[in-house]
Amino acid sequence: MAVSRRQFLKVTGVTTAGTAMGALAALGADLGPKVARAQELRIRNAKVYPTVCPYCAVGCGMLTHVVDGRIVNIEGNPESPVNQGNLCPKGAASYQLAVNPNRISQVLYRAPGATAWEPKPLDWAMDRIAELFKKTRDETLVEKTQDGKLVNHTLGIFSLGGATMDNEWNYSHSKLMRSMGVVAIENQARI
Amino acid sequence: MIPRENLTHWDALVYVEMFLAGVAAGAYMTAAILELVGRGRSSVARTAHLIAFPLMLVCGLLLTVDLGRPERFWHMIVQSKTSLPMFKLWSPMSMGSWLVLVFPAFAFVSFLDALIAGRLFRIGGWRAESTLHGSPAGRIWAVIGGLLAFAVGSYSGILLSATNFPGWGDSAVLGALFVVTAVATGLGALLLGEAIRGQTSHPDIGDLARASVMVILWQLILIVVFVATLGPAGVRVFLAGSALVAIVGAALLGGLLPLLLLRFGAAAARPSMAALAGVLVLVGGFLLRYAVVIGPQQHG
Amino acid sequence: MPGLGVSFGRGAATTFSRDVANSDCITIMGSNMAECHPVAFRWVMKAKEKGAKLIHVDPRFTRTSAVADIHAPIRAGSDIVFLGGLINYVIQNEKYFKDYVVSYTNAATIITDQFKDTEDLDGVFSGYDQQARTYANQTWQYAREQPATPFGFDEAMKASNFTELVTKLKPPPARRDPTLQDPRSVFQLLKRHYARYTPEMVERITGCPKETFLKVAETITANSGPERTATMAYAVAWTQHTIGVQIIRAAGILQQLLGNIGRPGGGILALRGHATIQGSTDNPTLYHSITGYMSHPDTRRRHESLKAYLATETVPTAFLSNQPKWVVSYLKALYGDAATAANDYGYDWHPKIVGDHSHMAMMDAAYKGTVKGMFVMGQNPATSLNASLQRKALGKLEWLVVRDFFETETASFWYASPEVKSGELKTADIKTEVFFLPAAHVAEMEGSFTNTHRLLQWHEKGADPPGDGRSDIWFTYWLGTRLKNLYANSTNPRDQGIKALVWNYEPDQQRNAEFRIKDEPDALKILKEINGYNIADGSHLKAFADIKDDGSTVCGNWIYTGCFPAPDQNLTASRKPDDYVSLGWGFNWPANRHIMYNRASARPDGQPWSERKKYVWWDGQKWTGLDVPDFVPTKAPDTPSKPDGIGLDAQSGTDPFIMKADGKGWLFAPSGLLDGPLPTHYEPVESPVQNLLYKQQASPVYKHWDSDINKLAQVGDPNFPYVITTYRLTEHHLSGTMSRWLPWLAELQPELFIEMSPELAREKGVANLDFVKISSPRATIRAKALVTPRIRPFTIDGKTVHLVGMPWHWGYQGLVTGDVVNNMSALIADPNVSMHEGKAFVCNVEKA
Amino acid sequence: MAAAMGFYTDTTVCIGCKACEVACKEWNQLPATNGGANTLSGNSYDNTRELNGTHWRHVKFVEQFSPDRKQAQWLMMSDVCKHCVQAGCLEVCPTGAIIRTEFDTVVIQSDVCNGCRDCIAACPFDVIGINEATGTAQKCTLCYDRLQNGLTPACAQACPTASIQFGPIQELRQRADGRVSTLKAQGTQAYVYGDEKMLGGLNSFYLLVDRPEVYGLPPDPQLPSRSLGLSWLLSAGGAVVAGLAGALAFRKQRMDGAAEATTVGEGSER
Repeated sequence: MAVSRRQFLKVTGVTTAGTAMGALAALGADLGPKVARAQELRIRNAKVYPTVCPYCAVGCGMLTHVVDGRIVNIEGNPESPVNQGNLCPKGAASYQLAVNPNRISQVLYRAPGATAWEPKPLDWAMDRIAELFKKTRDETLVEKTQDGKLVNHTLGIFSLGGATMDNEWNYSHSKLMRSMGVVAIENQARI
Repeated sequence: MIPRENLTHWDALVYVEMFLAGVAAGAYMTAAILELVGRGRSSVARTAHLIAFPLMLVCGLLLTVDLGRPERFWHMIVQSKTSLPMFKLWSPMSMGSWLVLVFPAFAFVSFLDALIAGRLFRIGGWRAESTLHGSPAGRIWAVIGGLLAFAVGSYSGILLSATNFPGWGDSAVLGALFVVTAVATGLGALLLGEAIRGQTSHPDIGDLARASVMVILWQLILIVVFVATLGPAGVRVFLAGSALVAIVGAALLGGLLPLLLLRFGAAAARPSMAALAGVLVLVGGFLLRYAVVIGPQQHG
Repeated sequence: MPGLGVSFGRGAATTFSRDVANSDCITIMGSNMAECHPVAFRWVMKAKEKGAKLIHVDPRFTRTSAVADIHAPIRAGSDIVFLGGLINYVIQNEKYFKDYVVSYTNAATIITDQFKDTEDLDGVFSGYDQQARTYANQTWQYAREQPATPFGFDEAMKASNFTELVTKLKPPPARRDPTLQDPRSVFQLLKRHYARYTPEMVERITGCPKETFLKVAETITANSGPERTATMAYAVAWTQHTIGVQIIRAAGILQQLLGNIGRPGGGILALRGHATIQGSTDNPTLYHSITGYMSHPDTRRRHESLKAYLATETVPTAFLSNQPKWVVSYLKALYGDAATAANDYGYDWHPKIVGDHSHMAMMDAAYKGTVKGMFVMGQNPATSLNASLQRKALGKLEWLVVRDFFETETASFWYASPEVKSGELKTADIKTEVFFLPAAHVAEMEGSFTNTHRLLQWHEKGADPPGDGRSDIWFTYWLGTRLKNLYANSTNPRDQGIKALVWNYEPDQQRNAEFRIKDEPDALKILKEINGYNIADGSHLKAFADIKDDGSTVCGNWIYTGCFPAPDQNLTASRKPDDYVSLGWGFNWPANRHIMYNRASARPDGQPWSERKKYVWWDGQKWTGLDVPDFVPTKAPDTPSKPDGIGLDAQSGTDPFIMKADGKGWLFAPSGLLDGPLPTHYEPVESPVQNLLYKQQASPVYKHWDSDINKLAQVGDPNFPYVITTYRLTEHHLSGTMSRWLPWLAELQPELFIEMSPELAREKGVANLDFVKISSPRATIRAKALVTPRIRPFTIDGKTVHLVGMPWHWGYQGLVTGDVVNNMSALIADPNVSMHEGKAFVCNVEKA
Repeated sequence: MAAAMGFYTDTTVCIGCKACEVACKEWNQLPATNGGANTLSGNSYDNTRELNGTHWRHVKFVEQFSPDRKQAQWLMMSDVCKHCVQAGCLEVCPTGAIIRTEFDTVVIQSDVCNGCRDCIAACPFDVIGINEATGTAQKCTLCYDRLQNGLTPACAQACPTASIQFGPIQELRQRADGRVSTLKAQGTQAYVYGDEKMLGGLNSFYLLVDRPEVYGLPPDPQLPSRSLGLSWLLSAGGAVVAGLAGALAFRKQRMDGAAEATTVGEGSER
């Protein structure tokens, strides 16, 4: 066995030339036999879902690995012609954007003038938002300008955001807003 | 060798262990020499045997506690995956682990022998009148045990020099320095021990003093050699901060001062002097261990 | 993006990132590509590996400059001088690609005699109204032959059907001089316009050494022509200026002169900053346009009726002649069966805009109290331009809905903002009712993103979002459902829009089966509507040609038609890559064309300019090649334009820019821009130096929303002597919401810093890591100094001008926090697109 | 046994994006410094500062500018464990926790390591550190689990500019040599750091354009055992001298010693 051979060499090394070890190493004797130890791959039994990086606009392909309904890993998709598996540090951190203790998972509500948040049921919030939306829209809708031009719009409501959301959302959201007469619709894309 | 960001965090537990192991090894080596010159049953030899074993027990404990995962201390002796013995002659840490296991076994027998010589108890034919040490078998025992003690006294220094850590890895003299310090502190402990036992008239005190003088001189020479063999980087890490203070302290308290006491202070005659000299040598040895272990790490 | 749209026809990147690997010379300007788009940058490095030259023109020495062959430092805001200098170099040294320029651009077109250049009027063009600070573009028009029959808006209004309407709009052909010698030809006007943009002038204004400038000019021109192509990449460092659109135009002019548009390894790559910012421009959550880059109905134009709208907007002699089909099918998508020919397909229900309702305009209005309610989805205005103003504006709203992953600065402004912390505002006095709704991660919902080069890619849902987290379409769908219920019984005519709204994206039980959330609406139903379908049988539209103007088709966004041609063919989810164009991966609008205007990759006779650069060519029967031809597939190169043809029939077989009225690339822009037909250097609104080229200091038409807390610094104000530029880092994203809450990213760039040169640091007695105070007319903030030689002082017209730089990713929420850099920026904007000027303004720096 | 695999890091194409650092942490689920609440180092764009038990990849930044900026260079290098063929850490490891795998990479088995920390001092490259979470020494495993399953290591897969290349070591060395000659032809002084002459060859080697020290690398890394024999020899010598001294001191009194043996006996009989 290799070790005993080396022990022998070592002993002679000790008793003869002081730098025998260095010399031995220089001669290229390997200091450990190659051994294989089976490793556990944490995504072996995961379901894989193709996705796209949520950060910049390059559109890197990513793969989401899911075990028991929980995301366990997100990495670059080697198949994508856009990035061929590459990611930048942000893309590589996408997993932590999803699985993150600081992420808020309940609806928070702050009443006018209140000094703290209070958790609320999602349905309650949706009803309340719809109610406020209708109220403000009905109060501020302008049908005609002073000079008699038909406008059917409200400038009392402003919708901001969209460059980070799906095409389907951008399309349907602007559709809903315009059907309500909201024209002040904006996102990060001011170019 | 490049400057370090990652430290080994070998701190108090480690330099205390290295010091105590040195004392134990030094004392046992002294006893072995006595055995070889036919004084295996001298009070000094017995004292050495009474010291060595308990100290080594403490050392084993300190080393285990210092591990990141103490419950896995046995991985150093048995391969946890294959249950085969784990031994690397070319790894001072591996060798040291075995030494800390085997040497105490020998020291234990000598320890018992000393107790039996003191008529505290007997085990069959093994009695005060026929102790192991002082007998032909005792000589063989002392030789093997003495060699192990030598290894114990050397390996920690060699372990440090067998690294790429600036300061430690720069000199091949550390092992020699450590083993000689071990002998010096061993002698120091015996001086103290004998003095405490009040064997003032005892001629051995004189012998111990004479031996100490020579070993301390040798130790001082090695300290100089060690510093001389350090590269500029090595010198920088040692001759700074608390390490510098400790090294100078070791040279003065553990070197020059006891030299004067023993050479001109007629320590042989006055137990207080002998005791003081012993204490000083021990303090010096401890400071040296401290300096060598901490020096390179204080720049991390 | 008018910068590209006006020049070439479509407001988007002309090429795709992977094609950069085929370029011989890449000029990155107005972008820090290696840091902000590292993965697209891989293709730049691939090109470099093959021997391409990499040029980085930037005020700072960045991670992009580090791997560039040439780094040309220029003072922030002097880009048009540098680009104009290149244009002048190309023309003066006759380095332009003559065959390309004559055949494919409007260089030969003659402009009316009334047109006066900035050279004649010292910095403004003819048609400028000093009082209104606006331009009228009548004098910028093409000189045309005498019309045989009357044409135009009034004629079109007499038409009885859409086809006739379009025909009545067709003008007589413009006059051309293929020799390019006519002094009124675009080429000669261009030559004269840039004659003073000499290498010496470039050095005086930009601070870039003349030698470096010339090295850049030689390298770009040496790598353009039939055998070689050069590309340009830009990002928000070109757009975030009051002259942003014109900077991009200047690049468009240069690339046309060098014959680099529509060819492999050429083009202009717009590097955009958000996952689907292109998609949100195509399906605009933007006030000024309805889908597919069609103008939003506007009271300031002749849009009083559907007919008037079409008569105003339709371009009769280009592919845009189909606009009636797109608008009618869009209205059908909105109002369904309620939209009929009789009621102009509900055109009157559609709201009209009356002015600028962009982000800054609305936040200014909110600050002045006229906005009541606000939705903020995945954006963070509390850290946006003149952030203090925007936070105060939020405090004047009646209600605010925020959807995000983490508690953003916007969601928490009412208790965590600097104004509250400093006591300037009291939480109890802020009456805004605030809702925070947790959002879903991209891997927790399905839908499509459109990337920076128009590539639609579908992402699948892998898991449910935690707790009450829901997808974005879930929120909008269920909000819309609630609203329709609330209005169900209304008989008020003004509620017809919401009553008629088609809202049928019901959950698909089958696809929701494997998840906890069962009421997730069906994204595929929305995509089908965007793609378009026949009302009669619901069959999907396969191509543009399927879109009808008779109310028989629904099409939510015409430019996406073809992405979902059949129920079982969602091409945005197709994943068959190859080693280049990858037509089988996703869907690249328009019609899966990856390089737009690729007809120009062939000579006028239809053959490739060179073997090395062959891409799309005429094989005798049809156009063929590596990409989908951006041209009528069977239109031969020698096809003449039909004298009375409309649409593409009005264009010849050598007109590659099918979206432009004349089929040519526009060097000179007779219409489409509010600040002039040719890019002209104006200093940033806040600048320490005078405009050395014209009396006119800054853009004569930039926008400024004046208020007590949006004041501007005067030119050369001694209180604010330094140029400051703001930017992004690789390690963070935008305002930090998606990065400063992530430990792995937070640790990489944990603290806000200001990059300053050792020279300035010495002047100010500032050491590395010292805290410094940075102030602008709007605010003062604190940051640690990162003293680095990567920042250099500039010598402008003989005087030293210091520049400092700050990343703007920090805020008061997150694992790592820092002052909001945008507290210092101003609400000022480009007149065309209302983009702010965050890349060049002024500040002062003092040791804190 | 599989072919020897490793990393070839071409520093001339590194853009310092740190994707490798994050991809490594994501795959190996490593914690961030102080939960992310780190501090600005002030040393260019390097804030993770070092390789250690929780940073298995680390990007170094070196700014080289002359006052007039005529000389302007910003060197970047993604550092990692060198997976030495002659591995110092493996040599000293007393538990056998550190193994050479079938891919000729060097891996610390954290279920075996007992945290003695000898490897930390033994590594010539200052790569290894203690992961407080496990109490064991840790470093790059070259994604041993991914390799066994035919996947590319996380960092190499993420690297946008192919600065980090993974593959069979022989192939990588050829590629690197080709790159060196290309660069030399272009007038750049490039060389490979970590060829077979260095510790039998580094299975993670680098293409550099300046002295190793500039990148914080040792110009001539050695094995910890380089002077092991000498150390023992000197130690023995030291002990012998001390021993002789002792022998000399004690020999003189031989007779008293013999006499003393009895007195002790008598003494103890009283």
